[in-house]
Amino acid sequence: MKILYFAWVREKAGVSSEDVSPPAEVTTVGALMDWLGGRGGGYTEAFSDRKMVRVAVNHAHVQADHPIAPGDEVAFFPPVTGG
Amino acid sequence: MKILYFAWVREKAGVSSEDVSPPAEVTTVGALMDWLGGRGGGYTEAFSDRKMVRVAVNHAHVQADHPIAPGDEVAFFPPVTGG
Amino acid sequence: MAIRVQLEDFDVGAELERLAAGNHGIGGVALFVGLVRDMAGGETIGAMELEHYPGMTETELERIDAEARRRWPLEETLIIHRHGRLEPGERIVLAAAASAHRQAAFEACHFIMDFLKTRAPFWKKEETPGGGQWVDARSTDDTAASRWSEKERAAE
Amino acid sequence: MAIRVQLEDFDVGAELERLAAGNHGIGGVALFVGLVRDMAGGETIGAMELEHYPGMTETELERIDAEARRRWPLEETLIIHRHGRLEPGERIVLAAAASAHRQAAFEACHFIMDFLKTRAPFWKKEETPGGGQWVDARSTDDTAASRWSEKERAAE
Repeated sequence: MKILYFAWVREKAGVSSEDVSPPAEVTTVGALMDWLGGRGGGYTEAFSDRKMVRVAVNHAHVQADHPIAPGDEVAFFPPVTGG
Repeated sequence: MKILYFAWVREKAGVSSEDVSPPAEVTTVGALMDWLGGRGGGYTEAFSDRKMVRVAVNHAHVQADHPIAPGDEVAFFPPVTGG
Repeated sequence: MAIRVQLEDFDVGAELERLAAGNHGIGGVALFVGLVRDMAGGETIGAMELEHYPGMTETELERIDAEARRRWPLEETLIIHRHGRLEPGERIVLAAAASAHRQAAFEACHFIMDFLKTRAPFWKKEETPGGGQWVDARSTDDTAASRWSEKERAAE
Repeated sequence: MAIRVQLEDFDVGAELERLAAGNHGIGGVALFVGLVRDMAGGETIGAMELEHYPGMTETELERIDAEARRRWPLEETLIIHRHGRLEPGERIVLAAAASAHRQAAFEACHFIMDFLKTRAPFWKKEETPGGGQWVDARSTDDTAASRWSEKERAAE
């Protein structure tokens, strides 16, 4: 599973992308955030204020209850500020 | 008093502008329309459907009860269709 | 806050450049460009003749512009309207409103166009296969203009 | 119906020309151009860095564009959004909607910008005297976007 980070979520996590293999019980975006943030350091900081982190799965905005599968591309980022 | 005609009001009247000296009792735009239209021919035709004729006095849109004075510039035209 | 009534075409890119030049308080510019269509009411239009009332046209456009600037916090505005003979595809009008924020720019530009349509003394005569025909004013234009006065009343 | 995400600047006049070329069914084009301001929240901005999510950005802009075309009778649409480093006065974004009638063009262009602001994956980092600062999302942008869904509900 490919994980991408953008803007200050990227800066806090300290990486812009990584390949991960979460355990089988991690089946939703919310559970993935718990698992990724549980690794400590910058990851914990990146997910500390969950309300400020938005998620996209395979290029589509989703909510925390959205299911995830091994081949997915999951991105974490702050609310968007383009335009 | 200078009178201007535009678009189909001009075409019906047969002139684009004229200088007129209406009698003293013609003190409003409505009375002026009666007097101008009362001259017959194209003038009568131009003012035959009064609801379709708009008026400006000295470059400002006005209604039929608007007062007029000798030095005024009075224009008659259909509803505008610019833009 | 420029008003121009002219026979010649205009360059939208150059006008936008000039409008925003040196003013870094502008966050957004809303523009509207009106073009001559080749069909109207099922009839083919070969060209159109735009008649106007010199003097009053400028005065009325300045009134509309001043009203827009009174209602919204605008950095810059521009209205250019052509007259004379125009063929399908040609530009007729440009309205632009620049503001720090996009909502003000959008609303002001829309307001200017709605009022221009119902108040600026221009008349279109279309050349159709059946001869020249004066364009009828559309009641939807009155409706469009009236919604701005409703907004004002609601805000009082 | 073109979407472009690019580092380079764009030429608004040329884009408009291309958009309307040969389509004489277009009566009006509404455009919005977003520019970099030199002040935000009382702080001086030296420049801004626009980060984006390649791949998703294009997909999301296409979704917004498709939704605009579903809601309004549009002849043409165009969205160009830059990324990278931009200085005050530089163009960030262009949204354009062309239609037979101006109301559809205005509303569609406004809709595209409101949704772009809340859904397209771009993030601005401003260079201020105190260092780089990520721009906070504005709640007024959510409000602006939500009014379009209210309209839809009211129409049902």
